[in-house]
Amino acid sequence: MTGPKIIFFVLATAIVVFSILSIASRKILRAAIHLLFVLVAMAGLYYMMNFQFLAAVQLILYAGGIVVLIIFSILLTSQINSKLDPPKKSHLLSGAVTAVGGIVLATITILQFAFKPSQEPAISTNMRTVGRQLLGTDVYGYALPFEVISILLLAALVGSIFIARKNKI
Amino acid sequence: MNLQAEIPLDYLVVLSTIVFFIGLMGVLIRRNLITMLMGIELMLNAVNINFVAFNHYLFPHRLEGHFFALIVMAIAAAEAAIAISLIINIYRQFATVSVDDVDELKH
Amino acid sequence: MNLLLILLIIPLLTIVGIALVSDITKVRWVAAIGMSAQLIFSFILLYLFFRERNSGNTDAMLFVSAATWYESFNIQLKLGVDGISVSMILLTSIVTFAGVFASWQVEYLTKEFFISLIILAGGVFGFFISLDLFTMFLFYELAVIPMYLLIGIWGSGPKEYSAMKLTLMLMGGSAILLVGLLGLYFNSAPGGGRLTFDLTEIAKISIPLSTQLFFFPFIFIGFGVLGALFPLHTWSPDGHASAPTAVSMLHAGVLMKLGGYGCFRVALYLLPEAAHSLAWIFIILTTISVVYGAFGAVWQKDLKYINAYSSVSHCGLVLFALLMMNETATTGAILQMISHGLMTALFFALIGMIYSRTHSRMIHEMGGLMKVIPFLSVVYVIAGLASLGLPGLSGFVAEMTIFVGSFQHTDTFHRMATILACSSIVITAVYILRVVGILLLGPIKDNHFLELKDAQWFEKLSTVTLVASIAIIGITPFWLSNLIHGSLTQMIHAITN
Amino acid sequence: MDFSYTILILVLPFLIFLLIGSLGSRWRPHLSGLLGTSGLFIITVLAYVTAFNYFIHRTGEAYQAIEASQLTWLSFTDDLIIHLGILLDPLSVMMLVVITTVSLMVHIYSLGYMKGEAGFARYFAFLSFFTFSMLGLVVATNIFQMYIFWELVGLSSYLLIGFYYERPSAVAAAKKAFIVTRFADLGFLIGILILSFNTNTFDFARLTDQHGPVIAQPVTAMFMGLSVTTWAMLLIFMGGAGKSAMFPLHIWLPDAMEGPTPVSALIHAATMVVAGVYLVARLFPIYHFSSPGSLDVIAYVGSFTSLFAAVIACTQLDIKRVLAYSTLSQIGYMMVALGVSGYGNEAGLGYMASLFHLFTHAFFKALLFLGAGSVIHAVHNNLMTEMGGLRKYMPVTHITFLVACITIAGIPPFSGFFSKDEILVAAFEHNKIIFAVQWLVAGITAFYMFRLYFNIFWNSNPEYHHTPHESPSTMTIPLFILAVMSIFSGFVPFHELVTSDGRPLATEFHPMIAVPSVLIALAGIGLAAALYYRKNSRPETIAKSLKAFYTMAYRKFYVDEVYLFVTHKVVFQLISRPAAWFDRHIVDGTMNLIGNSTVSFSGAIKEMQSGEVQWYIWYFTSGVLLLALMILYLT
Amino acid sequence: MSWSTLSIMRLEVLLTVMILYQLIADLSVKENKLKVVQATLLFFGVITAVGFAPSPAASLFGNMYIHDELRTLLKNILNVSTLIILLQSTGWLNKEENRSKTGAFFLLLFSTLLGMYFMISAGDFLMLYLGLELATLPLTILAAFDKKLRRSAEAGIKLLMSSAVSSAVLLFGISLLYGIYGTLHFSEMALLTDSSTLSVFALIFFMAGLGFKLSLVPFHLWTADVYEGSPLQVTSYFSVVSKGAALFTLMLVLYLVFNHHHAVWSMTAYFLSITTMVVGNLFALRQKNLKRFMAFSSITQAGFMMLGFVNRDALGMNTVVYFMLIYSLSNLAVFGVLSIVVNATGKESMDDFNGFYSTNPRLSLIMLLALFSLAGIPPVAGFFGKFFLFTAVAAKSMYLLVFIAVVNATVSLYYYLLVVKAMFINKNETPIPALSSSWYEKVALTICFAGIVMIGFLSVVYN
Repeated sequence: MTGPKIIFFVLATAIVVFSILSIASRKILRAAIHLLFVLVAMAGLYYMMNFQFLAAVQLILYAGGIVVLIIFSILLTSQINSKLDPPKKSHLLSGAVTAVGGIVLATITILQFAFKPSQEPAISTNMRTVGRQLLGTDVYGYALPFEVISILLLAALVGSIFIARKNKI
Repeated sequence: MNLQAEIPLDYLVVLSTIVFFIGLMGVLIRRNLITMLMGIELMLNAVNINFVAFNHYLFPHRLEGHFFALIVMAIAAAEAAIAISLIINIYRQFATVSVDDVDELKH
Repeated sequence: MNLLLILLIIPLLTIVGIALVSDITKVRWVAAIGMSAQLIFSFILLYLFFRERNSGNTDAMLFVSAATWYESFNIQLKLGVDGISVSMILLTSIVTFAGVFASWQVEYLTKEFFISLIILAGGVFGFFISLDLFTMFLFYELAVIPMYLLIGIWGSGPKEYSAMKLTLMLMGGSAILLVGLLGLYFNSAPGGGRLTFDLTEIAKISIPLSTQLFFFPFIFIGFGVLGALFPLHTWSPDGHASAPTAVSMLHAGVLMKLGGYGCFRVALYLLPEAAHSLAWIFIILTTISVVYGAFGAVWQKDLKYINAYSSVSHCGLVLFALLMMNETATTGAILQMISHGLMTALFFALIGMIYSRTHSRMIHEMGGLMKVIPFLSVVYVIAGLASLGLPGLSGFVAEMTIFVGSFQHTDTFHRMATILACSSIVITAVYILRVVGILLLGPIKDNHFLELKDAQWFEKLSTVTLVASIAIIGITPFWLSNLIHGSLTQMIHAITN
Repeated sequence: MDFSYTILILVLPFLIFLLIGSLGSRWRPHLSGLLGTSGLFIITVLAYVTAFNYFIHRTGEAYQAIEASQLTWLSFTDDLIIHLGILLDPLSVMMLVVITTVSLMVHIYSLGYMKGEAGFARYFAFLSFFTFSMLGLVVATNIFQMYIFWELVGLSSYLLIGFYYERPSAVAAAKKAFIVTRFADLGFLIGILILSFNTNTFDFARLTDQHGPVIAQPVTAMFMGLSVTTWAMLLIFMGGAGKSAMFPLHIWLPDAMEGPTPVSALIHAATMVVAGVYLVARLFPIYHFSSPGSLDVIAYVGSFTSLFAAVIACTQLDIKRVLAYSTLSQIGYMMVALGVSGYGNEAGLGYMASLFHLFTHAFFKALLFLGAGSVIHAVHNNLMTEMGGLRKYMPVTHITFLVACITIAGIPPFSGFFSKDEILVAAFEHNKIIFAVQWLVAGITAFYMFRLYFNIFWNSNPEYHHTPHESPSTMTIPLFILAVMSIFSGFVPFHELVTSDGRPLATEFHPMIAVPSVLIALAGIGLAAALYYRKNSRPETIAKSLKAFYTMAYRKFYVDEVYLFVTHKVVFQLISRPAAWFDRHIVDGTMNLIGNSTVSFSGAIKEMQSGEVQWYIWYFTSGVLLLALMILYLT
Repeated sequence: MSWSTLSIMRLEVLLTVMILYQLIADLSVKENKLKVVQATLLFFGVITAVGFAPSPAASLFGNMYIHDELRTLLKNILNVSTLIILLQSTGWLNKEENRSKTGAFFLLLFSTLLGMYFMISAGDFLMLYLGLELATLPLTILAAFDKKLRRSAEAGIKLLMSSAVSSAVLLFGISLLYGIYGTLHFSEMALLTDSSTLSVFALIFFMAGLGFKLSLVPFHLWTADVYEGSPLQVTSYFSVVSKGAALFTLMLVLYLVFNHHHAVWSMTAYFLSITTMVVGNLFALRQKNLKRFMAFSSITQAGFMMLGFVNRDALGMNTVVYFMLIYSLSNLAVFGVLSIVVNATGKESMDDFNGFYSTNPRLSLIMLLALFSLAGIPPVAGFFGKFFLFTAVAAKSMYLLVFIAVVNATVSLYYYLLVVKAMFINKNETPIPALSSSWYEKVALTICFAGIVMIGFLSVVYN
């Protein structure tokens, strides 16, 4: 039982347990916190796979951004310590069937498959390469998506403002 | 630190699968729009695990999965923003965020 | 420039003309002139056809012209006529002509009425002159769809229901037909080479029997629905009952003929082996519809229903004769199409005119009309006599040709069926004379009838045209039967071998 | 000898019909009458000329059939072709004479009888039309032409019976006549189909050529135990039986008396009703050679009908009906004669006799009807109980009527005697039973005819509303002419002219048969005189004494009721009504059911669109999974 | 970034400029937005025109962006449709309460259109996904655009939730594909032929993601609600442009990338088309609200489109595109008439259209033709579209499928005729008053009308 293994299992269990909690807990704010834990644990996973940059983004964007947004919205829309009414039986049942069925089906098919690693040498994932590729326009350069994302974010921004702002109808 | 030696890929993929469907479960059963949103976030993250894992384990010679994960995060953020604005909009119109009450359009 | 195109252009121009002019009388006259031109041209076509034949041209199809339309599907706009199509065209133009005058008094949305009416007619003309299955199908549907509006808007009684039912059943039929046509298309080049929708091309190749057996029912039933094939005839009574006069005329007179024509041209001609092995089923069905339609008519009380059922019976006779697949019977079938077309059109025209006077179609509410509206009554009697197959009128010629032809069949089953079918002539006599007796003869039922006016000029024109055609065919049938027979020989030869 | 002018015999009446039919309503009525009559006069002359020319030119010792003219009307196949033509042979020529004569008489008579009727022009148009179609029938060169005119005759009969179309009874009678005969014609048609299918020809020439293929090599195919030819010939006879009102297809004839009386004289006594006889005579060789069995059937049917009708005639009160039934019985005689006849010279006696009787019968029966018409015209009533003692008021009618009665009773030397005598001879040689029946019938005939006669002209006269008077000369002249003909037509050398094979045949007088028949006739007359010469109670007592039988006979043995049952109960109630119902509710119902069930189904699944987004998502995801599962399973 | 790059990506670039222009205009121009609207229309007209200018095929950004004739054609179809929608939406935008929204409306609309461009000319799954999201997320806002309407808000949230899940599913599929093929680039993927069950599994997930936008049964349930809830213009945008983009993308990916899996996807198309046609029909039968009605009608039509996918040959592809083109025009014609009516009266129920012909003959005539075209009645274009689709299916001799399809076509005729009945046959005391349509709307309708009538006869269009 080496270190990484232990860490991985810790993270994995954390992820599963907390995600279950986050969809199960009847205190909405608590659910949000559970979600936060899941996200953080995932950042840990990324870090273990040498994707420091990604891990960082995960922490900043998700933990720092989305969860906060969610919590704000919670505060805007509902009382924190009021218990949410439990899910309907029908929903619970059908949802469970689907989810479990999905897990089984997916897992079986995935485990049947032997993934074929490529033989080419790995490239380092330090900030330099990441940065260069992120703005590269040639093969495996991600300038175009980067630009498009900007437009998407712009649209999202305008849209959210448009919807959320109160004054004008 | 290198995970390949220690943990087989399947673990990660299965993990992501589980998380994915847990998220789906959340979407399906929770009656609060915001918690549904959380479920969706879970699903997206599960997918991210896949991308990253594949990239790390199988195709380390490029960063496709890595960047895809990055993009997904960005989009998730945008999605969340829009979602929340819409939820607030709903809250204004229906004075609730319970999804069961948002069923005036039907049949 | 093919002269058959004129048959399409004239209606088109007429429609445009109608669309342009404004007030009702102008609309009527434009329609009348257009359709008269069509009628005249049909006669010219007949003349040209005879001249061509007499000059020794023995091609199966005359005036053929083909223009590629959809290259990739090898769809062509291929036109051409033989004796059969010419006679059908003649029928169509006569009935349309009469129809225009019969609907002279349409007041509500006159413009739209005539436009849809002429679209219908145009579709029929297109159907009869096209030799390409695709265009054929196109015109087929084009002819069917205006019925919905025509019945729905200008109809009477439960018109929405009838219109919807009629349209859906006919369109369903054409849908089934479509499957068959596509099947033909994809088997049209068994030895490789280009697939084609071209009738004459497909006729040349021999499709494997199994394929034929698979597609024959689709095509035959598809067309059969329009030919009022039992038990898919039920659109006909309701549809006819609700339709306005001219529409019933065109529909029963012409549109239903598309069914028989298609059954012959496509189903039997292109899939002969299958036809031979499956004929018995449909012979049974058609025999049923011949007798059963007649019996159904005996019990009806509404004039239009009576006529609708008698149409079922007569059109059943058409399909019946076609299935005998010998020259005489088929000639009879075509003759029957024409004769039935004319006389049923006449019937509906008269019913419309009587209805416009007495405001009733229930035979028991009327009586003694012979005294008050002698002209219409006499014409009605003539129509009735034609319908019960009296010599000297077209019905006799057609039915006798059918019976003699069918009885020439060497198989006892077919001859027995023929005898059954023959028995319909008695039943026909029963219901026709019943109507004549109740409706026209006897004492005058209602004193309001005393003020009734007899036919006006346009009504006379409309009815006389039809009566004249019926009588001419009935008294001098040989030219028509030769016209048809001449074109049949090759096709029948192809079918039987 | 060129007979091409005979075409006029057909064309003229048709033209007259068109002329009067189209314009008659515009003219002054009697103009149409004159036109029709004069036209017919020309035709009659033509007919006589034709007959004369034909009979004096005998090539060889047998008359040959001549096709005067021929045109192709419609060709079904290369062999089966309908020609319209004129066939002249002794038979058809004889018919020409009969038809034109009687028709002319009736035309003249009608000028007086129908005066002032509403549809005067229409009446004459119809008469010409009938004459046209009847002539066309008799000169037909092939069986299909015959069928065509057969139908046309039926139509004109329909039109003339229903002449008073505002009278429901007339309409009903016309309808009945048409439909019954139509039903018989169905048999005729099928017979033609079978015959033509086997022989592959319509032409009489080829059909009846006894050395030709048709008769020489008959088709041996059997169907249900009978040879197909027998089937064909029986079915054709069915057609004839329909027109000639043989039992059981006779029911339309008595009702047909609803028509104007001259019409009854022309169509339902002299000409049309004998078309059946003509038909059988026309096809006689085939009957005789190919299916002798059917000849026996004809004989028995004829014999039964004659007896049956005679019995009924004794009980009827409506004088026209009495005459109608007597017509039936006389036609029965003719049928018998054909049935018992053989072919060729002496054997063909019956054939000759039959047509001879047809010939004479035409005249005296026409005479009877016209006389009755004149009586009715005077009395305005059909019932003999309302008549009596008319001899004083209308002498001409009385005398002529008496002549006719004597003739039909078969008292020598009047024509009826000769023809009937020949028939009895033929029957005697062939079949004793039938002979016995016919002999008896002869007596009954004499009885009911004189019952009629005495009741009308003697007996006690009831009080008339206004005193009857003799009819105008337009009516009495034809009576007179016909009377003359009925007396003398017996002396026509018929046996030399119209015979089965065209050769003359020698006939000798058979006292063994003639005497008894005359005796029984006299007996009948005597009985009638005893009962009806003066008004007395004997008829009632007799009627009472055999009540059941009397009422049965009076009710025409309930045949009408049977027909009524068949038509109304069976055809209408038991077939048509269920058929109509079935169509509405089963066939159409199925169609509607398909539509409605679709709609209701769509209503049933509408909860799928519940409006709750979570369910949408659930459908989505489980849909994906199911799809994946399915595809994975299938690949 | 060279000039050639710009010229190749001209549509995208121009559209981006347009978006920025909208942003600026919205902030700067306060009053008389009409000018902005006109300018936008003009500008977009130019873009559309530019789209037709020929240009060489090329692929940029390391095959992330592919540009060729076919894709240009597809984009042009989208452009034309969008242009028509814009023309039709002028009336709506000029309403008082919408004046302030124009900027946002255009911005969101064009960004979605941009997203669709990228979907179509995506060279790898990253761009595809990105384009998809860019085409979806702003649409959710547009669905909720009528802020004062509850149903609009509901439509927005429903669309967002379900589309988010669907895109997650799609992503899951993509991620697995990535794991299997080791690349996300179409060009490289097309070379690899892996037929493992996992790849099938992933492919299904991917198709489901697009099937959602295409609203195939059972991924369709959002459609009706969103169509009904959204503003009319947005609805027609959904039903035509967004659907079209999804269809084209699916088509490109399946034909170009997963050609070796054609057995799988043609079978999937087989089932999906059946379920879609049937369910769409069954629901459309009962609809009274015309927007909802059109939703189900468009679902059915999507089912017909899937028929084309049964045939993997060029024939299938051509017929699908051809059908989509005709479908767009017909649908736009219907929505054009609807928008005129709705803007003027706010009536969108079928019964409100009773006696429509008596007051507005022209409009109802166009409506009639459009509906016939949707139903596939000659001589209007729809007939040809359907006929060729069926031909494509029959070419694979799947006559059972053809039969089911034609039966469904007949059923669909039923409810289209219901609308016709309402307009032409039913009487109405208070019919919709005679409406005057603006110049823009006239142009839009004329284009549709001409298209519907002519296309069938001009075989060049197909070729």
